[in-house]
Amino acid sequence: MEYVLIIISAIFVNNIVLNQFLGICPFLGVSKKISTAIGMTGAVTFVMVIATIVTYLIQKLVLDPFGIAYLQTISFILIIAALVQLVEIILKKVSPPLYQALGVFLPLITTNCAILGVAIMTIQKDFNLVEAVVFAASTAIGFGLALVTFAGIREQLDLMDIPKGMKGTPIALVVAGLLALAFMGFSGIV
Amino acid sequence: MNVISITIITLASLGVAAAIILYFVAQKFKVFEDPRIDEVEEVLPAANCGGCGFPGCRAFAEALVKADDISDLNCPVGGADTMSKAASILGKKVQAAAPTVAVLKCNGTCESRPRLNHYDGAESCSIAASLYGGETGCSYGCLGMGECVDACQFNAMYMDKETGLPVIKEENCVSCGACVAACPKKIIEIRKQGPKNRRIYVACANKDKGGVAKKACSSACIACSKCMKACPFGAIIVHQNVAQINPETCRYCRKCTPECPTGAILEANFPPKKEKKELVKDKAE
Amino acid sequence: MNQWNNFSKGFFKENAVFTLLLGMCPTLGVTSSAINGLGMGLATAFVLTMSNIVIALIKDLIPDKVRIPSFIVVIATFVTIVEMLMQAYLPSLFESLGLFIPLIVVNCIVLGRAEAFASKNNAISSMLDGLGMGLGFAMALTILGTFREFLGSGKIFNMTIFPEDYGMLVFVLAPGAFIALGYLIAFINNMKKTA
Amino acid sequence: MLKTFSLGGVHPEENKFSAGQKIETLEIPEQVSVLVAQHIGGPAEVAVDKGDQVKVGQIIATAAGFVSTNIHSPVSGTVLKIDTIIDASGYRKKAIIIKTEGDEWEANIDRSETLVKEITATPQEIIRKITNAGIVGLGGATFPSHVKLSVPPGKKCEVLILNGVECEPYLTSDHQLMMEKGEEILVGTKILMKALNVDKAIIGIENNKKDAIEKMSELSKSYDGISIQPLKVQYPQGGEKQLIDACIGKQVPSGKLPIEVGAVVQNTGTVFAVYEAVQKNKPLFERVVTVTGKSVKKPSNFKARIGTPISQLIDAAGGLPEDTGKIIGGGPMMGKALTTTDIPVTKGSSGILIMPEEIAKRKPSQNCIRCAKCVSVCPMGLSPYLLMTVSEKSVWDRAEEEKIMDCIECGSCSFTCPSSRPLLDYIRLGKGTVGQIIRNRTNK
Amino acid sequence: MNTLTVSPSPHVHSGDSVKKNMYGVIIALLPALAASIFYFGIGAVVVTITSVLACVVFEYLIQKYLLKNKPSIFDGSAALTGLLLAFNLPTYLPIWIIIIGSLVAIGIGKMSFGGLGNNPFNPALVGRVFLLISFPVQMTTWPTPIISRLHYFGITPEILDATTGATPLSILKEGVSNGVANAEIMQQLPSLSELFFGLMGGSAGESAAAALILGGLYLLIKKIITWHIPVSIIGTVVIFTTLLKLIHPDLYAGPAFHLLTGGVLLGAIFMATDYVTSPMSHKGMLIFGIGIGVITVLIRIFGSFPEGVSFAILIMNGFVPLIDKYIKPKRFGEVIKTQKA
Repeated sequence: MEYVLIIISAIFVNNIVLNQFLGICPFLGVSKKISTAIGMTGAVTFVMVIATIVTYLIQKLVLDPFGIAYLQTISFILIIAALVQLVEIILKKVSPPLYQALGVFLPLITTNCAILGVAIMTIQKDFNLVEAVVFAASTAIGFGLALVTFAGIREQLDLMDIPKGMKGTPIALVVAGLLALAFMGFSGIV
Repeated sequence: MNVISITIITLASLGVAAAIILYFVAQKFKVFEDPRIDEVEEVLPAANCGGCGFPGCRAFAEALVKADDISDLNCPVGGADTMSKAASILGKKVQAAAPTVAVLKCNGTCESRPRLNHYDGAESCSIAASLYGGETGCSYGCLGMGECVDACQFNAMYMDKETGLPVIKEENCVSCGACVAACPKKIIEIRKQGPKNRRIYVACANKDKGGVAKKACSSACIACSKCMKACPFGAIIVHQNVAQINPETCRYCRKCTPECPTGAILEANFPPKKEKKELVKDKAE
Repeated sequence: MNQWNNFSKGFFKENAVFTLLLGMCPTLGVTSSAINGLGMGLATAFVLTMSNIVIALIKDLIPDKVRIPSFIVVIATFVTIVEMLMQAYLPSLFESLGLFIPLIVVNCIVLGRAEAFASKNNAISSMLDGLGMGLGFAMALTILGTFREFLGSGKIFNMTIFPEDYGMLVFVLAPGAFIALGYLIAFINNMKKTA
Repeated sequence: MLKTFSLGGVHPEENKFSAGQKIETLEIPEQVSVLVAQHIGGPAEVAVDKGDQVKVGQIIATAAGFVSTNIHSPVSGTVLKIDTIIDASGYRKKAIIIKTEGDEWEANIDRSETLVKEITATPQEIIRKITNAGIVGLGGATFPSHVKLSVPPGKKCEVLILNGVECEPYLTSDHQLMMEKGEEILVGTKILMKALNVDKAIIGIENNKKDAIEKMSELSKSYDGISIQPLKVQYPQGGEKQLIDACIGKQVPSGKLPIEVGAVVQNTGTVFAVYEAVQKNKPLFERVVTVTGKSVKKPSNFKARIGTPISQLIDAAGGLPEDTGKIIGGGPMMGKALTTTDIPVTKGSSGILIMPEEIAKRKPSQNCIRCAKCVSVCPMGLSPYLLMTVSEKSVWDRAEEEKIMDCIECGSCSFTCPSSRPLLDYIRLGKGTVGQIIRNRTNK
Repeated sequence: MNTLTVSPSPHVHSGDSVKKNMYGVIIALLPALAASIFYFGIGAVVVTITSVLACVVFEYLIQKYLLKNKPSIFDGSAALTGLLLAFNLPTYLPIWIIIIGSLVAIGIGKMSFGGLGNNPFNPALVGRVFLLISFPVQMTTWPTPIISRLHYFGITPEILDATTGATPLSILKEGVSNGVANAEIMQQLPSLSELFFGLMGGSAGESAAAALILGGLYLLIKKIITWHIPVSIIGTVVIFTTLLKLIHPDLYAGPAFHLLTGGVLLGAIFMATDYVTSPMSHKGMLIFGIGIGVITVLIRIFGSFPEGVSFAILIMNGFVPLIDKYIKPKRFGEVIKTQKA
């Protein structure tokens, strides 16, 4: 039951993008097409889960025992940066079309605050390893849900005549706002 | 001391571990991509207009890098300047292509072409053209709904409300050919800019016989061949009931223009006629 | 003149938030009040300036291949310093900014400026660039924070303008952040077009 | 039980003003303009010269290739010239212009009205006669009939379906033909059944022609294997795929021909022409044309020679009304708006519809309100709103993905749109462009 | 003779128009409006007039001065948005809040996207939810029917206590969270027949089930809406709540109660069926409706908001583009393909 609560909370109630304001850059950047949004979700999920596991282990096995918790930020970001580069290299070889589609945003996963944010939140919330993994995965799914829904709306808006002043980022932000408004309905479920 | 050393050791070992893993993975999954593509793309205008015949500047850059001989490839937007830059990156030579500009091969204004019916379909030249010949008797001329203007990315065209025809702003035109592709009647031509930007061309595309064409439009080419006879350089031919001036052989003598009974031959950017007559007189004297 | 330009471009012409659309997460996340916006903006400005200086100084020592990780380490160091300082001297602000303080490290502007400017220019220019960009960012956050605080609770920097009952709570919450920023950017875009 | 097709459809006002009007034979015009392209496929090649004397029924242009047909002289007289004239497409097309002198027919044509029931010709002979007689689909599509009758190897025709639906509002030519020449149509059906080697034929007739259903049912009792299927009034039931679905409940797969489900569809008018060609040796040079409209004085059904200018038909129906705003060749849903009244009758002219000015003009187009009415009326199950938008924005790959090529251009979407959007205009444009893209791709 | 008009086919039109549809929905809302005025009196009138007027005026101003389009306020869509917004507001709401709601509905919900047809979210609901979150106190102060008929602007403060009450759903929610036994709560609630005729506290237009159903039938007969969305929403709510009732009869209220309260009918018949923000295919509509039903019940049972229809519709509005992209109408000729495969 606890896991269910974590999952529902991470996906709907405390949605990482719509409620926590993390991962906004890719949310606004890679959401022009549904297909790239799905690809990005995959990449983020992968990196997020792995990063959470590795940073969790580092925190528990290295930083805490040595009493150097203040190195959290530096060491976490190092690991994440390395991981992202790993994914980038592998993706470039294994699936060039996906690599092309995600383009510049793969390196940006490094600076995707959602990844680092989740890694830090896991430590703050004092999860055990399994909970951490569940939390990371469902947060990524929540990210994906918001991203893909958002991409769907943007794809549709692309075919419509949006007023000149609102085109591009402004209308995207308004849509995100309204989506967040709708998702507020889930508040209190957990 | 201890804290500092632990800090340093931890960070260093983390960094080293990451570096080693990355190095091996990078070796294993190496993908080669020609770095020159990026360099060439950098010098292209990034208009992605498709004027070069490729689906965007990146594709054109790839084509340039791959091609052994880039003399056929030309970026009309950037012109000779861009091409020479690109060529220098690739260490290849480029031939200067003559600058070109779009011209409209129709002078059927509202006045010269009486309207015979009223079009009530969707505002689109292509739709009207696939439906029928047009609101006037000329089924070759401009339909006047400005699809070419919409296609132009460079703000080089506008619709003249008086004449109902599009006007090309030469100073903005980069001759990318988007309007040519957009026009369902194919009455826009990419033509050599000519010396001092001067051009002589036939502003008509009507392939009907003279009588029919004349009835439909008072400024139509009626294929009377007078211009052909007047041309001392044989630059004019009449093909399918329309006169055509070959820009390669035309010497800009302007003898054909006054011969045309319907005024279908247009001159661009020449000094006013009077001056020219004086010049002729001067020479005669 | 050139140096002035390095400094001033961050305010309007290349404003990180309104023009370049970078650093969206803290922009939206912490601007529920003007003071939070200002605090976050200044913290970012500090990190940006310091890391720009350091990177400009050490840029020749770092091999090209590992420059990004090295930049990140430099940035992370300053972020940790800010974190510690704030925790010690401004505990209430630290509390309300929470997670977003360590997340300065992944703010796209910081790394973006390091990569685009500091790694190519000298220390003085880089410092001015970082300061300008950072203060521009702080300005944007303060504007947005003021806007949201005003609409949301009728206050500006905690000074009551109209009774809180009339405030639209939604502007303090997530949806209001997105919507307010959306219209702010639309407004600025239109200003730019007419200017 | 009334059957109908399974998806979509609309029911426009029927306005069959000319229903019940006996088919009148129109006076032979003084001069005819016979277009050489009156069918889908390559234009026929002109086989006469200026000054030649021709008889009624003489071939004046020969088929150029398999998908093409012969064209016969509709009058006797002298060929004045071969020139271009404006046709229904609004463009100038090549035509043979003949001045009428007398009414002398080719000798082998049987001009009597007697019914010839016995079918002596072999299947091969039947197809040859149909080919020679230049018969095309008379419902408006003008697809050469002999091509349709040539079942491709490996396929088997199981049922012949006759289209007596006439789902277009206003038009009544097929209806009247069934009322007056029912017996001939049934013999024609038998001929086609023999040619196709099938023993089952269904004549689909919409329920707004109760008299025709009764009459044909009565007559068909003496013809084996022919049954009448009354159908619910629903446009576009006359569409080939819709009619097959309505009559035998099978759906032709996307991009395939009716023979895929074992069906061949012919229009009743075409079947009558087949009867005349096979039993009477009479080639296709005249047809029944409805002239109708809200303000037309005398809505009528005429038997007119091909090449007659439509102005003559309009005059015979009481002249062009004062308030004319639009003249349509064909029905109001799929017909073509004409630019002049000098256009000649062709093999595909099923009717001339004269619309008053106030209903001829379209209402201004508004924003799409996504009411989904176009989706629910589309007989092909497409999303017209989306197809229009992607065509307008030139997103061709998306248009192809959304199966724009399945559109049958019935116009139900534009008809029903509350925002009066020109849906079909753009879809047709998109269909043309996507078709070109697909052809280019397959050619490569 | 006039110059002939030439246009592509078809040359006839059904005569249907945006106006007809919009006014059709407005007509269908009239019985509910009448019921609302009957129960809530002046308050209902004030709220409705303010909201409709404000929406129309805002739309006109935005079109004229910001978008510089030809104003199209007479197509009835702005008035409809205003009416629907009013139906979702308590009749005690101060005028300035109603005006803010109208501005949000029209300005943010609709005109930011370019006007009618472009908005992904239902404008009236955007306005409503915006207000609900911004002004939680005012938005949940419900007048008691009939007693409060003559009261607006707090004219008679001494009997104010008698004039405000909670909605049945909030009573239920409150009760459950305070651990009051179900039977006891039930006694405080209006009877089912009272619910059916709207004798309960609540938003202006959502109470009278009978009037809403009447309007729904009108829409169905006029073919302005199809049955898919309302039936799937109502069906899902009924099935879901029946199941819950069967599992825990003490904890949950039955399906009839859920159906007749908290705007399920208003949402199912009038809000979710909004053309612009609902899916295009019938299959899509069913999915959309089921989604709304499920989310509504989830929010009611587990969430912090007592009703939830508005949120559920808005959330599903967000999914409409995805539904439209992946759920296509049944294509002609598809049947055979699947049979073969």
